[in-house]
Amino acid sequence: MLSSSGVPLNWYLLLSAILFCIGIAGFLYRRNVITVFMSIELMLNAVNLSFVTFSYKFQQVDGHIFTFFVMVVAAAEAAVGLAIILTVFKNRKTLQVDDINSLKN
Amino acid sequence: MNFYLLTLIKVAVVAGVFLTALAYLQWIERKVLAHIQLRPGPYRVGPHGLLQPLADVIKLITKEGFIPSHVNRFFYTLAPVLAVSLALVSISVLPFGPRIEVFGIETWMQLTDLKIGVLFVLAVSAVGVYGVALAGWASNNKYSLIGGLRSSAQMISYELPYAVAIAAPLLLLNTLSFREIVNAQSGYYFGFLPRWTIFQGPFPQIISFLIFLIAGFAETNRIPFDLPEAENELVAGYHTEYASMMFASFFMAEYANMLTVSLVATLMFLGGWNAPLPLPVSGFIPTVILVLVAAICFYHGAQPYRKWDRFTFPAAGIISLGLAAIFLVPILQPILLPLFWFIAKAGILLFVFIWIRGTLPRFRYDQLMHFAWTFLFPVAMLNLLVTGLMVALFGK
Amino acid sequence: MDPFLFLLLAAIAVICALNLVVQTHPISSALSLVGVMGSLAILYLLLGAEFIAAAQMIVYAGAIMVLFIFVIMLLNAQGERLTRRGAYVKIFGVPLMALFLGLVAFVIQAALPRSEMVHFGGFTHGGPADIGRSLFTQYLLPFEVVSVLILIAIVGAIVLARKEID
Amino acid sequence: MPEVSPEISEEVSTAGTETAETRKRRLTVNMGPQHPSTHGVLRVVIDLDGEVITSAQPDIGYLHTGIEKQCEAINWSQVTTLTDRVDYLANLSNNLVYALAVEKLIGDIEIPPKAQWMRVLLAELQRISSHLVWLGTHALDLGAMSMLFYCFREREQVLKLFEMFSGQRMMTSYIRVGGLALEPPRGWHQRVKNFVDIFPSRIDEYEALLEHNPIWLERTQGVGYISVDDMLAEGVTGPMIRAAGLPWDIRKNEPYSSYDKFDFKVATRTANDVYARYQVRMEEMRQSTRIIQQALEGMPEGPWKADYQHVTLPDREKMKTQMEALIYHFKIVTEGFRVPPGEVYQAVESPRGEIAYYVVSDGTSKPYRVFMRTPSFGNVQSIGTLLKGKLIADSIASMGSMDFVLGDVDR
Amino acid sequence: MLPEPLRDYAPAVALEELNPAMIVGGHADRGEPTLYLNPDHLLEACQKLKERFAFIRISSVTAVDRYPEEPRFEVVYHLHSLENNARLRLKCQVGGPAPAVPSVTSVWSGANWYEREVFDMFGVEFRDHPDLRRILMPDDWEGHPLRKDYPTHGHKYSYKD
Amino acid sequence: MPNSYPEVYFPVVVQAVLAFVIAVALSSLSYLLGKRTRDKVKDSPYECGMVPVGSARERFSVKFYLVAIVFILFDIEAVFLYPWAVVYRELKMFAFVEMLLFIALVLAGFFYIWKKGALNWSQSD
Repeated sequence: MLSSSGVPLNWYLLLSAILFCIGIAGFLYRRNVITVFMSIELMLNAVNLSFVTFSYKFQQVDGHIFTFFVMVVAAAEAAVGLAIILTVFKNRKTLQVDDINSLKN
Repeated sequence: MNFYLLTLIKVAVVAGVFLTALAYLQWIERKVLAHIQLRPGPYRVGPHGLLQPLADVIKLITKEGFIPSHVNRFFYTLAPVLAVSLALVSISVLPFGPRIEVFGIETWMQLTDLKIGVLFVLAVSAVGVYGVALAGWASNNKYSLIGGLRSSAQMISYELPYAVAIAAPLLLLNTLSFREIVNAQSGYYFGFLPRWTIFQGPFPQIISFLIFLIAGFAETNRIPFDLPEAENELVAGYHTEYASMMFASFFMAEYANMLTVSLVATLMFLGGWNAPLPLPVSGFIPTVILVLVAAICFYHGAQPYRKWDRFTFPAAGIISLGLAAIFLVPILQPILLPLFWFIAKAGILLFVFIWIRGTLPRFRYDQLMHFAWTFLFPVAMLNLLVTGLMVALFGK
Repeated sequence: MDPFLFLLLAAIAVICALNLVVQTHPISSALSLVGVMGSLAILYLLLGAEFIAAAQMIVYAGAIMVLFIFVIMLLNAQGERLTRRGAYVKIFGVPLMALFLGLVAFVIQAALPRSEMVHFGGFTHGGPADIGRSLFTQYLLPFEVVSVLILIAIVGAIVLARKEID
Repeated sequence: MPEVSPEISEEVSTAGTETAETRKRRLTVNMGPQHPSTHGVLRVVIDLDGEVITSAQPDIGYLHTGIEKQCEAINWSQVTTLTDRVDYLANLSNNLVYALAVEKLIGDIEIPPKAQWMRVLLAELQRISSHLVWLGTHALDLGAMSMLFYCFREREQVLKLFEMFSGQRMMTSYIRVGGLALEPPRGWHQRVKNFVDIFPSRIDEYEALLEHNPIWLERTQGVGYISVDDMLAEGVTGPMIRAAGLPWDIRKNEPYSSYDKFDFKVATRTANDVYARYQVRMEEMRQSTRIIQQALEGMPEGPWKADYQHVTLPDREKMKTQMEALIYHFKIVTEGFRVPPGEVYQAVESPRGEIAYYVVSDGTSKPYRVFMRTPSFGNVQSIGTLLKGKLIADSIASMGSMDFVLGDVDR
Repeated sequence: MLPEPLRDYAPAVALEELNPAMIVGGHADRGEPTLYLNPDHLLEACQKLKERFAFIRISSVTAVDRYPEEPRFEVVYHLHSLENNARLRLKCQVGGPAPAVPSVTSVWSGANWYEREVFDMFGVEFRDHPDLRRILMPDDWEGHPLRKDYPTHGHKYSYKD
Repeated sequence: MPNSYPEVYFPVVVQAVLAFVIAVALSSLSYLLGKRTRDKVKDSPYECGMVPVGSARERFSVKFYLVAIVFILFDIEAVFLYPWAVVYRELKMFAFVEMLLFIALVLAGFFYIWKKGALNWSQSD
C-alpha cells in the first residue's frame, strides 16, 4: 500500500527552485527588514532541499552534512543579523529597508 | 496479522490509555496534594472522587467557548491546538515494554521505534515553545504577552540542560533508539545491581538524571518553575485570556508533557521496564506489594473514617488481591512484569512531581533564569565531558 | 502514497512560502516560515534524511524562528507600509521571476533523467550514526571551524545587542 | 489567515514611524483591584521599565464602607460591633482599643483584673491567628501552597476557641466597654491551654518547612528593603518596623490592659527585609504563646466586668432582685450610656502595628466622632516607597510582607 | 498666654517663646496634652516640634466637624515621639465657606494620605499638598460624607455608573 | 515486523493525526456546546478589573532576545552532540578530543557572555 511508485527526483528539485524564487520575490518585494531576512532563510531552506535531494540521488551522506552546516551558518547569521537589526532599529527607529539604505544618517 | 491494522489497534489502545492516564493523573495529583495538605481532596463525585475527572471534562466542555474580540483569532485558537497535539505526539516513539506475544501475534509494546527516537522527542518539545509564545502574543493582553514571553524564554533556557543531560547517557548507550537504549540497560552487576544508566559504569549518570528531572520540571512549567502561570504578579500568564476547554487544553498539554518527561526519564536513566532485581526475586515483588496494599485497604475498611470507606476500601482490597493473583500466572508474567516495573518507575517520578508541588515555593523569574544558565547548563556540560572522558578511558 | 505525500507537503510548503511573502504582519510571516520548515522536514524524511529532519525541527523551527519571533515581539514590529518602489518591481519582477523559474525547470528536466524516482526508504543512511561517522572523520575540519564560527557569532551578537542594553 | 482587529489595523497605518515617545520601554500595569494576590481590593498602578518598577501608586477605597460615619449614628455600645468589621483579621484588637478609649473617656471606671487578663489573652490569641493567616497567604503568594493549609489548621483551632466563648468565629464583639461580653464557658481555659501546649511545636514545623528551603530564602532574603526613616515618615508601624531593628512595641512602650505585668520580649530583627519580617512574626507568635501561658497561669479570680452601673449591664441576679438595676438595664439597652465630654487618643499594638482610636464625646449617648488610625492605612501608604526601584517579580513578596488588610485600610 | 495646665509643658513653652501668636489655646485633658495652633503658623510649629522635641512620627491627621459652631472644623494632628515615648495632639480650627490649612506633608511625608482623607471626608483644603484628590470616595463623588450636615444614609441612593 | 521506512513511520503519522484531531475536538467542543453570551465588559482585555491602560503591544526587555541568541548557538552545539554520542564507541578518545576542542571554543563564548552580564537577569537594563 505504501510502497508505491514513488516521486520523480525532479519534482524535489523543482520544489526547491520554486521556494527559492518565492524567497527572491520576498527579498525584493518586502520592505520590512525582518521579513526580508526571513525570505533569505527561505532561500537557504530551498537550497537545503536540493542538497538533500542530491544526497539521495548519489546515495551519499555528504549532502546531509552540507545541509547541517548550512543550518549552523543560518543560525549564526540569524543571531548576528537580528542583533544588527536591533541596533539599527535603535538608531533609526524604523524597520523599513528604504529608510535604512544609507550607512550614515 | 496485517501490520497496518495492528498499528491502528495499538494507536487506539495507547491513546485510550494515555488519555485516561492524563485524566487520572489530575485526580491523583489532587488527591496526593490534598493528603499532603491535610484535606480529603475530591470526594463527592463517585467513590473517593473517582469520577471527578469525568465531571471536570463535562463541566469544561459545556462552558462557554469564549473568544474575546480583541484577540488575533487565528493564532489564539491555533495556540492550544498546537500545545495539545504536540504534547500527544511524543508518545508514539516511546516503548512501554519488550516484545510480547498475544494470541500468537508477536509485537512490541511500542507504537514504533525510530532510529532518531530521542531526537524526535527533543524536536517535538522544541517546537512546543510556539504554543506558549503564540498564546501570549495573540491574546493581546499585557499579562499574557509578558507571561508568554517569559514562559518561552524559560522553556528555551531549560531546553539546553535538558538536551545535554540526555546526551551524557547516550555516550554509554551509543544509540538514539529508545528500544536499544532500554536493551543496553538490561542485566546486573554482581548479580544484583541493575545496569541502569544511573548505575552504569564507567560513570554513573546520577547527575544527568537530576539535571534532566530539574529541566523537565521547568519544561513542563511545574512548581518551582511555574512562573508562566504564576498566580501572582502576572495573574495567569499566557492563558489569562483563555476560557473553558481552550484554557484546559494548556493544562492537558502540561500533564501530557509531565507524563512524557517521566517516561523518557524512566527509559533513559532507570532502565525502562527492566526489573531492579534479577528475575526469580523480582517476579514476586508485584504480588507482595499488591497483597500489602490489599491488607492496608482491609485495615482501613475495618476502621472506616467516612461512611463509604466501609465498602470502598474492601473493594479496592479485593481488586488488589485479584491483581496480585494475576501477577502469579506464568503465561502473563512476561507481559505484566515489564509493564509493572515501567509504570512503577514512571509513577514514582510523577509522584515526585506532585510531591514537590506540595512542598516548594516558586522561584523568582531572574533566579530561575540565572539558575538555568549559570548553574544547570555548566554543570550539565561538565558532566558530559567527564562522562566522555571516562568512557573514552575505561569504556568497553 | 509517495506522490500523494509529496504533493501534499509541497503544496503546504509553497502556500506557506507565498503566505510569508504576502502577509503584512511579521508574526504571520514568521509562522508561515515555520510551516515551510515543518513540511520541508517531512520531505527530508521522505528522502531518507532522518537526522537532518530532526535537526531542521530542533535548530530551524525550534531555535532560529523562536529568535525571529522574539525579535518581532521585542521591537513590537508592525505591518509594513507599502513604498513607491513596489510598483515597477511588480511590473518587471513577476515576469522575470517566471522566466527564471522556467529556465531552471528546463535545466532540471534536461539535466536529470526523468525516470529516476524517489521512494520513501530508498536511502537509509541518513541516520545519526552515518552523519556522525562522516562528520567526525571526513568533515572534521569544517566541524571544528564551525565552533570558531559559533564563537564569533556569539561575541558579535552580544557586542551588537549590548549596545542596545547600555 | 489572521483577522486584523480594528485596533491593530490602526497601528498598521502608523507602523514604522515610531516616535521617541513610544520607544520608551515604559509599561503601565494595573495590579488589582481584581487581582489574585493583592489580598483584597487594592489597586496598585505600576510603571515598569523592563522588569524594574519606576513608580507604584496604591489606590484604595474599594472597600470603603463609611464605618466612621456610622459610628456617629449609633450609641456607644453598638459601635463595638462595627469595630469588629474594620480589621476583620484582628477584630479583638479593635474591640480592645475601642473599649480602652471609651473607658479612658469615662474616667473613673475600673476594669477588674480578670477582665484585663482575659483581654490580654484574647488579644494574643488574635495575634496568633492573624499572623497565621499572614504566614499562610504569604507563603502561598510565593508558591508554597501547602503552608496555607498548615497555618489554617492552627487558625481553625483559634477560631474554634473564639466560637466557643462568643458564638462567633470572627466578629466576636467580645471585649466590651467595661469588661467582657460574657464569662468564657467552662473548660475554655483548658482548651486554650491545650492549644498553647502544642502550638510551639507547630511553629517549629512551619520553620522546618520554610527556613531550610533555599528557594524561600532566595525569595525573601534581601527583598523588600525600606529604610527606617522612610517607614517612620510614611507611618509604617508594627512588625515591619521591628524587623528593621527598632524595638517599638506599644505593649511595652505604653502598656495598656496590664501588659506591664507580663513577661515577654519584643521581637526585633535588623535585616529589614521580607525574611526579617517573617522572622519577627514567627517570634511574635512564640512570645504570644508565652503571654497566653502566663495569662492562663495567673488568671485572677473575680468579676469579668466592671461594677459600674451606668455603663455595664447589671447581673441577671441583681435585675431580678433590685429595682434600680432593672432601671439601669433598661436605660443602657434602650438609650445607651452617656460618656462625659472630652476627647481621647488610645493606641494599641495590633498584629499589624499601631491601631489607635481618637474618640470625641459631646456628653450624649452617641459618639461625636470616632476616628480610627489603622495600621494598614499607614503601611499601604508606603507601598510607593517600598516598591520603587525594585523588581516587579519582588512586588508580591514585598507587599505581602506588610500584612495589610483592606478593610483596615478603607474602613 | 498659655492656658494653665500647659504652663510646664516644655513643647508648649518653647513654641510660645518662639512666637506668642502661635498657640491660641490648649488643655491637657485625661493626660493628653492638646495645643490649639494658629493655622498661619502651623508649619513653623510643626517644624520646631519635629526638630526640637523629636516628634518624628505623625501618627494621624483627622478632623472633627463642630457644625453648626464656627469655626466649624478642627483639624487634629497626633504626633508621636519614639525617643521620648510621648504623644501630642495639635489642633487647627478653620471655618468659612472654603476651609483651608497648610499641608504638613513637607514636615512629615506620611501626612499625605491622612490629609487626602480629611479633604475627602470633610472638604478641608490642604495648601501645598502634593496630590490633593479624593482617596476613599469615588473621584466624581459629591459632598463630604463625614460632615455633620451630610446625612448618614447619603444624599443619593444610587451610584453613578 | 516493520522494517521499511514507511512502516516505521506509519504509526507516527497515525498518532500525529489522532493528536491533532483530539486537540481540535477539545478546543472546538466547548465552542460548539457551551452557551454564548457577549457583552462589552466581558469582551475587554483582563486588566484586574480596570479599563486597560495603553496597548498590550509594547516592547520588552532585550534580555529575552539575548537569551534566544545564546540559546540558538548552544542548541546547535547540543545537536552536534547526538551524532557524536552515537559514534562515540567507535572513535573513543579521538572523538573526545574533537568534541573537547569544539566545546572549549563554544564555552569560551559562553563565559564571555557570562562575564558581559547578559545572563544576569536581576540587573536592570
